[in-house]
Amino acid sequence: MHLLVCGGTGCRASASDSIAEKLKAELAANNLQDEAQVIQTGCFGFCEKGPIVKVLPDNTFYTQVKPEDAPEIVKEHIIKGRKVERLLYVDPAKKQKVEDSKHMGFYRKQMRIALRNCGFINPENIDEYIARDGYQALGKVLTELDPQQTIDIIKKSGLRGRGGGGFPTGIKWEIASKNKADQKYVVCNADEGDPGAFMDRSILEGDPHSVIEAMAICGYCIGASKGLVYIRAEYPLAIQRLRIAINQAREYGLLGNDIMGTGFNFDINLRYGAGAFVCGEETALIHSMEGLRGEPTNKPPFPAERGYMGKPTNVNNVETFANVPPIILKGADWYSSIGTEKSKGTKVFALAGKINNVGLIEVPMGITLREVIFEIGGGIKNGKKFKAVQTGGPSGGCLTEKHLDIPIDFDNLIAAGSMMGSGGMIVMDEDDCMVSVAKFYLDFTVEESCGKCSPCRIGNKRLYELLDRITKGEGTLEDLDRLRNLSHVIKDTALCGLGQTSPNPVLSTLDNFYDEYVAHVVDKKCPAGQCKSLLRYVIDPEACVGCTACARNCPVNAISGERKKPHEINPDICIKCGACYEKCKFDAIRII
Amino acid sequence: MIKVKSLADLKKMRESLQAKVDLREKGEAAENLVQIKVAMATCGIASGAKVVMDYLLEELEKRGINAVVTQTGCMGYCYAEPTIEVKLPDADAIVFGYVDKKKADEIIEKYIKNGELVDGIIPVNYESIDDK
Amino acid sequence: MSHIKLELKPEQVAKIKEICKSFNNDPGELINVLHRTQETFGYLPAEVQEVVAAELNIPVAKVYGVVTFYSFFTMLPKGKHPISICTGTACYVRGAEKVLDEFKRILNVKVGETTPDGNFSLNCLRCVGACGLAPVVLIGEKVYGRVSPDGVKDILKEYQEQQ
Amino acid sequence: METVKLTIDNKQVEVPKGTTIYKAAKKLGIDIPVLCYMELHDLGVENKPAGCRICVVEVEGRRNLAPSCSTACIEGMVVKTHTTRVINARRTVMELILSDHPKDCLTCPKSGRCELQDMAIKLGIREIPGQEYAEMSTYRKDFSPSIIRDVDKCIMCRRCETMCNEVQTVGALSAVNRGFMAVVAPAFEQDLEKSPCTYCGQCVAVCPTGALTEVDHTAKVIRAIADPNKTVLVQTAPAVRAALGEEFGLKPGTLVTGKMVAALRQIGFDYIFDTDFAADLTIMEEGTELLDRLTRFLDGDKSVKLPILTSCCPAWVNFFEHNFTDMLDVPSSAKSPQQMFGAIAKSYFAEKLGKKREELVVVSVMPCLAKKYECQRDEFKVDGNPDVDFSITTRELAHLIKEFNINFEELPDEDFDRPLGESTGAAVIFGATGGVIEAAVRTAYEIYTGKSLSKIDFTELRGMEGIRSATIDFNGLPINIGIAHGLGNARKLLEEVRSGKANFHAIEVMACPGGCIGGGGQPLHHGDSSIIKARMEAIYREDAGKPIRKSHENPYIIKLYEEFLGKPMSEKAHHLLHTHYFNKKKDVYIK
Repeated sequence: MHLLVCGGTGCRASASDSIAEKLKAELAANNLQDEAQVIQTGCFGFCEKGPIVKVLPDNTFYTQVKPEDAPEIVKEHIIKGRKVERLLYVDPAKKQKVEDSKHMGFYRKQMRIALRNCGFINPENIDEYIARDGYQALGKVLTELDPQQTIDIIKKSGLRGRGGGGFPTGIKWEIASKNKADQKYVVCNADEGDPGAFMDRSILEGDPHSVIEAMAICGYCIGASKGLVYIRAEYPLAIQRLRIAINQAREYGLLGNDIMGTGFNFDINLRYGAGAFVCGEETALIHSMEGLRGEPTNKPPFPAERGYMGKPTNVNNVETFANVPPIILKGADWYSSIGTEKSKGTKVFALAGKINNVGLIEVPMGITLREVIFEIGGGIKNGKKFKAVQTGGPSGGCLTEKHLDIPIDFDNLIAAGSMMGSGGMIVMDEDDCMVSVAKFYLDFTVEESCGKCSPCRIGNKRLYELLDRITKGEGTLEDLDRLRNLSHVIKDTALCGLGQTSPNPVLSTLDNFYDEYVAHVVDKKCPAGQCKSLLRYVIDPEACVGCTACARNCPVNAISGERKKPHEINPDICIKCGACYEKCKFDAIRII
Repeated sequence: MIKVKSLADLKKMRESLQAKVDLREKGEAAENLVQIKVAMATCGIASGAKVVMDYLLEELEKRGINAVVTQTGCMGYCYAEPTIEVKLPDADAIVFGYVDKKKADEIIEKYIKNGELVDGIIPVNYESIDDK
Repeated sequence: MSHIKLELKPEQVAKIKEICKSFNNDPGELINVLHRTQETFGYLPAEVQEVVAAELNIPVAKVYGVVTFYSFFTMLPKGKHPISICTGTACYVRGAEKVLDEFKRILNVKVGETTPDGNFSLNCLRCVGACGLAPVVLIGEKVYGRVSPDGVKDILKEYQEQQ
Repeated sequence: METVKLTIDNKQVEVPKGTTIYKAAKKLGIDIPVLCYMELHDLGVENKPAGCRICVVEVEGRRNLAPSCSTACIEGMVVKTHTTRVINARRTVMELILSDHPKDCLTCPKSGRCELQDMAIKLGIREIPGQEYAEMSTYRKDFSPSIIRDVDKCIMCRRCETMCNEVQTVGALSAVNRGFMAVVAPAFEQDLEKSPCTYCGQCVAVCPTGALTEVDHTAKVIRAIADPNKTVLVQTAPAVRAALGEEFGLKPGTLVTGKMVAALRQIGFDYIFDTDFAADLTIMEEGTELLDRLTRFLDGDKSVKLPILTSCCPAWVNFFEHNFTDMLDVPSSAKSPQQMFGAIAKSYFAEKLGKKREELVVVSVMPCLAKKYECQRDEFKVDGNPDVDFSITTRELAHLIKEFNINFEELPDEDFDRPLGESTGAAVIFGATGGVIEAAVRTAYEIYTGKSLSKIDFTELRGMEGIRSATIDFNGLPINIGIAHGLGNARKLLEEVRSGKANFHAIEVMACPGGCIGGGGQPLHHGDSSIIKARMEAIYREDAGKPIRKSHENPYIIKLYEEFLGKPMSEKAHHLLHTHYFNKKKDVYIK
């Protein structure tokens, strides 16, 4: 038997270490150390109910275990084979105790469709993909379905674009299929530029064939024989694996002419991005593929009408494509049974920031942020307090405590002032200053703005300047009004998606953390203690013993005082380097 | 060169490939064939997955263990990279996190040789597409 | 913008021509051509752009317009060991700025600059997608994860000792 | 034609499918303010990057505001052009643009004719919030011989880029950099002088702000006039008289030849001459060269280069020196009228005056910016002394007239001085596309056939189409003539010639759309191409009214040959009136 003790950060904080010790001691005391072993594991992702102990092989799942429960677990469960009822997990919905953790709802939180093969197959071996039903979907559409029937399946499945906008994929394909032209193109947008999002990279690195197969299916539907993958040059491994995959597919005759003897021709080439976030926008992406500056153009005309080289072009992102083959094989009804009314299927998120289980997760639409952050993500690092989660990258917004129980889907996130974006989720804790976070994103947008339209080129710069002033304590209440007006005008007038969404981090922090802004401009204080200009180092005369360590280490001689008497910091000289704070052994330096 | 000339071709191919995998899993050498997958996406490689993979290949051979080591994509546990999945015959696959050479050695010696679990297991917490 | 002058040798010109030709001298392949050229030369000085423009039959102003649009392209030679600090969001919230400051302090250069000995150049980039390891630093191709300001000195030592 | 019906500001309108909201509104008499947008209808040029976002309007059911310049009307669309939301957005965007724009309006060369200034007035901008701490994007200033680039004032309307690349295919300018520092500039942000710029000035002609302006020589001209030791001659190009009036509020197409002469005399020039005289001279030389090549060709001389290309346009000369370096011996070797005038003035006329060339200052008034560069070319100097000292534009002349406190409208009509002020109708039409070749045909025909033309007007050579061709019957010999205006059209035509697809005997090329009347030094048309058309009509009106309409009949030209040059293409003529061309293609293959 094995006793698995969760060694995740959350459980450790709640004494899982000593539980393990106790269990080991108890087993030894009963001379059972050969019968059962205690193993510390990684996070179970269920920190809310931690510490967790799981008993194998019977999959018993004990929650909120305390060190003093160890004797009972050993005596009852290990020796007598009776489960400790009071520690069993209770299903909140059914109000029933769960004996076998395989039946726990928790384990259904994640569901892998787009990531179905990631971590399972060798991405550099097409045989492993084929063994897992690879290219069956392509074969099915080519031999059993006509393009419109295939489009109907995608439409019926409710699949929406995973790149940010959430446009229904089937409708997009249908439009492109109806535009007549001698040549059309299928483009895969793999220019994943949101900082903190890496799901497309993971799919291309872990399961490149799924994208190739889906592009071919799309080509068949819209009547295109050429596919292009626009991929970030910053992803060398993904490029390499995709190249290998394309070559293997060509060798097998799954790309090229007369695929599977059906007369359908399709081949794929790669185009590299070169470090421009705006190229995630489809018109900019197309210009970039044409060898031009990646500047967006006004839509309409949409790429489905006039895209790459002026021809009808269908652009989808990596994750969208990765969903296509399972939909074809398992049917539209299967797919649409997952998710919420208007957002079907699953979504891959990249969990990052101040969260324990940084990682890539795939969850059904409709899951709440709370489940994602506290259950799958294992809660906040170092036991800090959750403050906000940023979704949608630089185009998204910061969601707070009050949004934790909203079911995540395209429309709910927009209603909450953020957006799905490509699926980055950056978790922030109480130490993060929301004005600084907004400034961070604006810094990004200013750098990544293409410069074509004035609201984005100049407006975002001005937003950044305003935020910078606020973090330096130079802002005024009027500045907050200006921030808001400017943000609304930029959203209203900017040319492309980048500009139209760039003020979202400002607006959402203004909405959700207005007090924090006010603290910066009125009280000239940064509640999170992040804004250097607003910090003040002082010495607590009660705690100071006059050891002079601070004065000796101050690089600008801002500290004075007699030996063995309380010292003082001259705020006019202090450069807030924090050297005194680190040197003081008596915790006498305060940051206010 | 193999060419897939029709859907029937492809289906046949899938079956034989699956059979091959089955053979690998349940065939003659089933009692002692160990399957190991190393997550080799960017994060994994950056945290040393390649070193671990090389080590495993070398050591398993040296220690006379009949094993197949393959690379695979991201398993999603970025916080615990490098991660590897070990599947012993007649057992569920288990994912280990934070694997370095030392850990790999421990996994070989304790888990692979004796079926003893070791610290650092990552509980798999998702449903695969095949479950539904 | 300052530009390093470079006199092209005939074989260098031949190399650029060869790259352009491998893309059929197609102006639509400009970005791929520039990628390959930068791989070869390490950077894209004015003269190189002139040759690319002539070969692809497009105005050199347009080539320059493209080079200055994409942050991946540079007209300045990089250091022997190019250092890139990821300043993506995940790295930012996990303290990338402090790591960057430490690099700046130790090397005494600003972002975008190269040390006088040509050993290190310092740059920022946005998200290499290794957010699980935040904050992340790249030196050449090598990725360093979970870098703390204190660890910067040790990382640099690896390269300084190679001298 | 398929049409759509929509409502704009509560008014119904029906427009062809694909029409933009901006144009549909215009049809209703609603003038939506636009800044970056520019359409030169008669030239088929449209610049609509949808970048400035001033023209935004509210469209019912749409999440954000729509740029009216580039949003097509849809059936049933409901558009509002001046809601509070729109007005606030427009004003805020304008404040943003101005926050990154220098505020030196008082001394800006564009002041008073600046579209950005006009927009600020129209939108009632009184202050720019946060200006004190707003960073501005700044760049190095670029002074070329013809054009000043002060791109701190660039608002990224991209009009210059469109003209330079799409219309002229010169490719000197491109959008460069990204974001806040994005701007239009030559490669490597070097000076225009180091670029393939032809100085056609079309960028200057369309720039809405002071970012692109001409190099101003008026101060130098005034100083020369004030110098008692200098005799100052002025020559005026044919296209100037058809446009100068616009600067004084006169209707486009008003001819102001007499008033212009009077004004120049009041300013204090010693001799008021006419470039038209030199145009007639050009015809004598170029026409003779054409006939010479033609006769040799017909005689079977394989070395003869045909077609002959006109060479009076300096931007065109610059263009082929950069782009058609394999064809440098194809254009006529005849100098441009400006330079022929300078050469004759500083030789023949100086002799007549009994003065040394250094004592003469030749000023030209041109519709052109490339002329400023042309008169500085080394081959047009004798011991460092240029044949033409200063070239000023139509706009600069207007400035001078205003500065000299002259009431232009009230001026009497006066006549040019003799001998270099006499000209024919053939010279006047040099100002419009097709005019040079028509003038050449008038003379060449009569010389070749020995017959007098029954019909002087060759309407088949006139018009606004970019590339035109016609065959003129030279008494049984069909002469194929090609005409291109706009350098992009010239490139197309020349590429056909190079590839052997086209078979012409003579081709006229003018760099600017419409010819010199649409030159980069003319009063700004602000995107209204009907102005260029009106100027063209004026040019042909002037020709029709001239007593002599063929260059070879100009009595002073005849006299010039008798007294000084001998005959066309004589050795002296060759020395003074002909030139050669240089390969200016940048040699990128440096060792």
